[in-house]
Amino acid sequence: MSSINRRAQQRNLEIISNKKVGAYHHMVLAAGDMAQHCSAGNFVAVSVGGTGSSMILRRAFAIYRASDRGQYGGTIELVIAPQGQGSRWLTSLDIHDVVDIVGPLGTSFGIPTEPASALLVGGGYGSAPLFGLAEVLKERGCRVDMVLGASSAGKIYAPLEGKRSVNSLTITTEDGGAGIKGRVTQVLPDLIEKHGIEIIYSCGPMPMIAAIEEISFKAGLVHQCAVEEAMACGIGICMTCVLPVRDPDGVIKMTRSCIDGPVMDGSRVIWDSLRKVPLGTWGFDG
Amino acid sequence: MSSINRRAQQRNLEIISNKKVGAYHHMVLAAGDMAQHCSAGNFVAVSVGGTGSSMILRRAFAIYRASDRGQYGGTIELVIAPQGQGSRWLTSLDIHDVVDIVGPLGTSFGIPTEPASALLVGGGYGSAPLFGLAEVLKERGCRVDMVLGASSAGKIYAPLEGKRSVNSLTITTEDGGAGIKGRVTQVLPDLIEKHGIEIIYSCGPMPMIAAIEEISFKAGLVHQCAVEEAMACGIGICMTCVLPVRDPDGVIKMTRSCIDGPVMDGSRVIWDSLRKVPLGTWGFDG
Amino acid sequence: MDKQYQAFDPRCRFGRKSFPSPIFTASGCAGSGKELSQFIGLDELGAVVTKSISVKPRSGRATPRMAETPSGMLNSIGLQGPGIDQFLAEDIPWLIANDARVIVSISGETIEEYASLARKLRGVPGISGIEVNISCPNVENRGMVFACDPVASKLVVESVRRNIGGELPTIVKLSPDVTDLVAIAGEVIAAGADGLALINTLLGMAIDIDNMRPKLAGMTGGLSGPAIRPVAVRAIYQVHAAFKGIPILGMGGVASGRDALELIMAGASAIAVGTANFGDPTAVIKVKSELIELLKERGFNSVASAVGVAHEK
Amino acid sequence: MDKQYQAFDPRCRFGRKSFPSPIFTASGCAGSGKELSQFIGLDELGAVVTKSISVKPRSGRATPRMAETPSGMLNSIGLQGPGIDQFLAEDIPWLIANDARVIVSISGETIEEYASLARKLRGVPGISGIEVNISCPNVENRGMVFACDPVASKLVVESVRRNIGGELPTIVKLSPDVTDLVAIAGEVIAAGADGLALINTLLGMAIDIDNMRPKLAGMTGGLSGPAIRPVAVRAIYQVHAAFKGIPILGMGGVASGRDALELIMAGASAIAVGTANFGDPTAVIKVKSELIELLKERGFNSVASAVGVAHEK
Ligand SMILES: Cc1cc2nc3c(=O)[nH]c(=O)nc-3n(C[C@H](O)[C@H](O)[C@H](O)COP(=O)(O)OP(=O)(O)OC[C@H]3O[C@@H](n4cnc5c(N)ncnc54)[C@H](O)[C@@H]3O)c2cc1C
Ligand SMILES: Cc1cc2nc3c(=O)[nH]c(=O)nc-3n(C[C@H](O)[C@H](O)[C@H](O)COP(=O)(O)OP(=O)(O)OC[C@H]3O[C@@H](n4cnc5c(N)ncnc54)[C@H](O)[C@@H]3O)c2cc1C
Ligand SMILES: Cc1cc2nc3c(=O)[nH]c(=O)nc-3n(C[C@H](O)[C@H](O)[C@H](O)COP(=O)(O)O)c2cc1C
Ligand SMILES: Cc1cc2nc3c(=O)[nH]c(=O)nc-3n(C[C@H](O)[C@H](O)[C@H](O)COP(=O)(O)O)c2cc1C
Ligand code: FES
Ligand code: FES
Repeated sequence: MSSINRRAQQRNLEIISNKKVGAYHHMVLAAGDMAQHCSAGNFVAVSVGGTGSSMILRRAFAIYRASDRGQYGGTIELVIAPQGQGSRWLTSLDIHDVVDIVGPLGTSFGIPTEPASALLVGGGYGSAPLFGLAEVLKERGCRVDMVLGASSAGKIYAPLEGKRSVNSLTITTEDGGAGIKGRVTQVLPDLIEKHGIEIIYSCGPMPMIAAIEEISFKAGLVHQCAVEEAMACGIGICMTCVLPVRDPDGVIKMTRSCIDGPVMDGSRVIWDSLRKVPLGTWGFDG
Repeated sequence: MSSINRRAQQRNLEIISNKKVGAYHHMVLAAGDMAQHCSAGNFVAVSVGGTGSSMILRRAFAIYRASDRGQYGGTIELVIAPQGQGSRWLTSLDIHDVVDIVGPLGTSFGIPTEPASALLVGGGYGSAPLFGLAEVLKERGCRVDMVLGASSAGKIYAPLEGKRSVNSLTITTEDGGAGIKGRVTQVLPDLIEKHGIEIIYSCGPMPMIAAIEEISFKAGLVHQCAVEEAMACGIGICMTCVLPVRDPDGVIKMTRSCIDGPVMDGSRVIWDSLRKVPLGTWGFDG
Repeated sequence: MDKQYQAFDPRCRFGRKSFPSPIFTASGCAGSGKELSQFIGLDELGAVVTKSISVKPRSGRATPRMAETPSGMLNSIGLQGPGIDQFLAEDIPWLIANDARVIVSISGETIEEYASLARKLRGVPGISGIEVNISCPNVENRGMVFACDPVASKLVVESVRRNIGGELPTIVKLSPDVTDLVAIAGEVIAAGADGLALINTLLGMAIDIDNMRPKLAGMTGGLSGPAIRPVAVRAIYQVHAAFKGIPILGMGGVASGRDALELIMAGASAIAVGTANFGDPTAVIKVKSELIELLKERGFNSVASAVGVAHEK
Repeated sequence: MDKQYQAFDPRCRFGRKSFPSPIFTASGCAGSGKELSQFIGLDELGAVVTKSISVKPRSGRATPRMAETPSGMLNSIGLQGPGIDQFLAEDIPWLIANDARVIVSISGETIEEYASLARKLRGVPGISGIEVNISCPNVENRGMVFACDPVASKLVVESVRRNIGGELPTIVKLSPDVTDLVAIAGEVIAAGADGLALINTLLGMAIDIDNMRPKLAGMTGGLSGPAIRPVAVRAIYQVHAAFKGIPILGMGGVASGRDALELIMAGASAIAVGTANFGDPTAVIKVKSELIELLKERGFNSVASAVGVAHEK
């Protein structure tokens, strides 16, 4: 039985900054000691809408950065795309407003024990957890190259201080508004060869991750990805957030991405059966 | 067929003041030309909870004052008791927040064509519409005496400027915390006699109005009361806000308090059948 | 032809009648029409569906008649109304004079009452259809609601069809509170319904924990509003899947163009807006313009072409 | 004795078992118990009602398995679970070791599967009851849900009772999606149910208006959360009115002590919290303490004394 992140807590956190950056909002929360328990790849589950809201489920957000020192004590930072009702409510909040947060949740990116050459690939707000990861990898002596892609320039989230922690940053946009016109996957093979990449970390839309896994597999690399499935609870009790994953014994199981993820071994996910139950899955009954 | 207040409009109004006064909040809204259409006794229907709220129905509030001049153009003032979810949301709003309001709605207090001696009786926030009424009556040369009652002192709403427009003000509280200990009805017979009252205006809880009607009937007076029934729409389309009222032809009908009220002739309401359908009501089928 | 110059066709059709807009008011949620006309032009609606009218005047139930619930409300009005004669003398002429198309909703306590209402409506000039509200207790069968009983439902519809003639479309309004909605839909279609109205309210209750009694004088009431939309979508989807050719007037929690489109994609040919009118007197107009915008954005050039698209593979 | 010194009795009873708290977790809404135990002490609950367990392991349905709706959500998990054997080997011992009382929810596709689950559970040490989830498709009868069919419901309960023995209380969980809930309740009570669980989810659907398909992979799903509370209150009220002696585990949209009290006053002897756990992992604890506070404020000195008070005149 897998289990929930043991450091998870429920807390009311005060917003200390909420700024629009391109298509996103960068939000900083005074998180006290919650911050020191966060690892790159973890997420938080945020209650939205306030009292009397018709939205009854939490929303998951990747932790962009967590820092346990500074003026406000520990802080947690999020990068939020105002998409639907919940995220729009959240991004409309003011400084000093308080949000109900459960975190840190989920698995985190595994860090190589020996220095290695790592490629970090993010799509849209999927870049968020990669900057914290880059810092950790650099501290461990890794080479870190980064590729960020989005449909347009405004949807690339790449703050200055983030850029400092990588050896190279390649940007792709589908409309060509910034960097190379196209998708992240177009530039990966060259970068892998050029920088002698040994491990890929990815976060972004599921089709992007699936395409990265294909490249990673062909190149014989390790691929750690942060997946995103619709989550009702974020803490492992609802069984909505599953995807088909091959376990170490080779058995395919519908696996919860909130507690056995979001960070998973890309080679174990059955990418061609996403949103399906593949034939042969344990307990397959359809 | 009775019909909705012809001056009703739907508008987004800005809050220009929201102050706690005793147990209530006094709220001022920039109302533009809506203000000039309001008469004493009218109410507004306010949308509560904001986008994504689980509260789907408007809340009715008596118009405390409406003024069509001043720094902000026209203004409408409300006196709101934070009771349940909707009123608490409303009273928690800040200056410059905007509320969706439909108004003015409902009937207004009838004004005597000749100067008369009037007694205004309010219970709790029921005092709200009486101050505006008092001003109008004074302008018409009436003598105006007022009685306000509540369970405790904090629930008496009687602002200074309001007091100026009445000849006398009597206060009763059930706990004796202010004025006379007891209920408004205890002091009415004496006041009626002392001031030669010819007409009673009342607003407050339904049992209070019923008791006033009994006194008024015995004394042979005219009694205009503002009733309060749970309203889903406020504009006459849902049929939830009815009470049994005898029409001019003597027929008892379940009558909408939002468009044939809130101000009604107290002698026409079948007070002993409130919340019932009295035998003999038109279309009685039970 | 350039998409933006292509005319958009908002019409819908029930039986022999075509309606110029897909947005209607739901029965019992627009007063007599007059009240709402202060906020919206009634001619902008597909039709006003009147409150359900009975043979005799009805006082309706005692109060409280409503309770707000999360994203919904309960009501127990008890079909208060003036009876068919006064209704035909006063409400109908006013509506017609004010350019509203009118669908008359009828309710009875016996099959004969439905027949008699149909006879009175047959030949009334200016009305565009009948909605048969069968969510009423059948006094001849221990008060069991007609809509819960396939046989009684069928008998009501047959008798209405016999008495109304072939001109006026007969739309039958079903209750979702049944084990097998598709079976009941099948019965009323076999009995001659030209269309179905889905869904009526769900039976619900709320209790006041302070006075420790049901909040409504009538104890139970009908649950409506956004809370029930998923039930409406399911009901419409199931019935449309079973009877593709029968137009459905969809309703249940529609408060925006997105909601309306959801019901249309499930299989509704037109939409009635009920409870949302209470929260916003101009709701129908907003729903209509939002809906048409959303349809155009998705490349539809008519409402009809979006009906039931969620069924396609 | 002064009211504030009077001990408050929070217990409830199903069959031969007494539970120290009236607040349970609802089936399928607490994972294996382990996940929630990080936020709350499981021993504070009346019991953990497990997710419904099947004879064999089940993968459950494809995703998306959920959609948020106004004040509610739809789910279509498809009873994903490890099967009874692994469940008895792993989940149950963990729960017992962690001081949780356990009610095992069972689900089958045939009457024989229910019987076989009951046999496996008979004599398992440490469990406090069985909840029979009959909202499952009956493969022997064209997939018609057991709970929609009085005869099938009765047969399931009879076979469970026969196999489980008299020790463990058998609580039968009913679906509100039926024409006559009281009739079905009557059947399962006659078949030997010690208690009823009311209500399971309502069948609903949501459509994604962008990709124009149902939001759930399983097309329809179960509607839960505050949106359905009025239906739960009504169902509990009706069934309690008809069968005063049968304890009801009430559920459906409970997210606060006030909600719990509403269901108790309608006739529930205990309350299960489902969807609210997703929005707030400590929901059960808040519901419990708020409920007890509200009861005390109203002068009740036990949960039992408030059960069904809304029925009194
Ligand atoms: C592990 C994880 C990490 C995430 N990290 C971020 C992040 O860093 N920044 C960010 O902006 N968003 C992130 N999201 C998406 C976020 O949780 C919300 O789903 C998104 O903000 C849309 O919610 P809404 O309330 O605005 O939309 P609504 O339309 O109101 O959402 C309705 C429901 O659908 C679900 N839903 C809608 N879109 C998605 C989606 N793309 N993925 C999963 N569920 C969805 C919502 O969670 C909600 O339950 C993450 C999601 C997951 C699962
Ligand atoms: C004509 C009229 C004038 C009013 N004037 C005022 C006023 O000047 N100041 C003021 O504070 N309040 C006034 N009210 C009461 C007000 O409309 C709300 O009912 C009250 O604020 C409670 O709403 P809530 O959202 O806080 O409570 P909730 O418990 O959330 O309300 C739930 C539902 O019950 C209804 N309801 C609850 N209590 C009452 C009540 N006492 N009367 C009618 N419906 C009720 C609400 O309107 C709402 O639909 C008036 C009501 C009416 C009908
Ligand atoms: C106050 C009220 C009164 C209603 N009266 C009727 C009625 O007279 N006849 C009828 O068929 N349906 C009646 N209904 C049901 C609505 O027409 C509609 O089917 C239901 O409310 C669902 O739609 P909604 O969620 O948009 O309100 C009434 C609903 C409400 C809320
Ligand atoms: C995600 C989810 C899974 C559920 N799984 C089960 C189940 O396995 N067995 C069962 O009897 N009920 C199941 N239910 C129904 C709940 O136990 C409960 O009856 C229903 O959700 C109403 O309560 P609520 O509104 O508090 O959630 C499930 C509900 C949800 C939301
Ligand atoms: S989100 Fe609930 S189990 Fe993963
Ligand atoms: S409040 Fe709707 S008719 Fe009066």
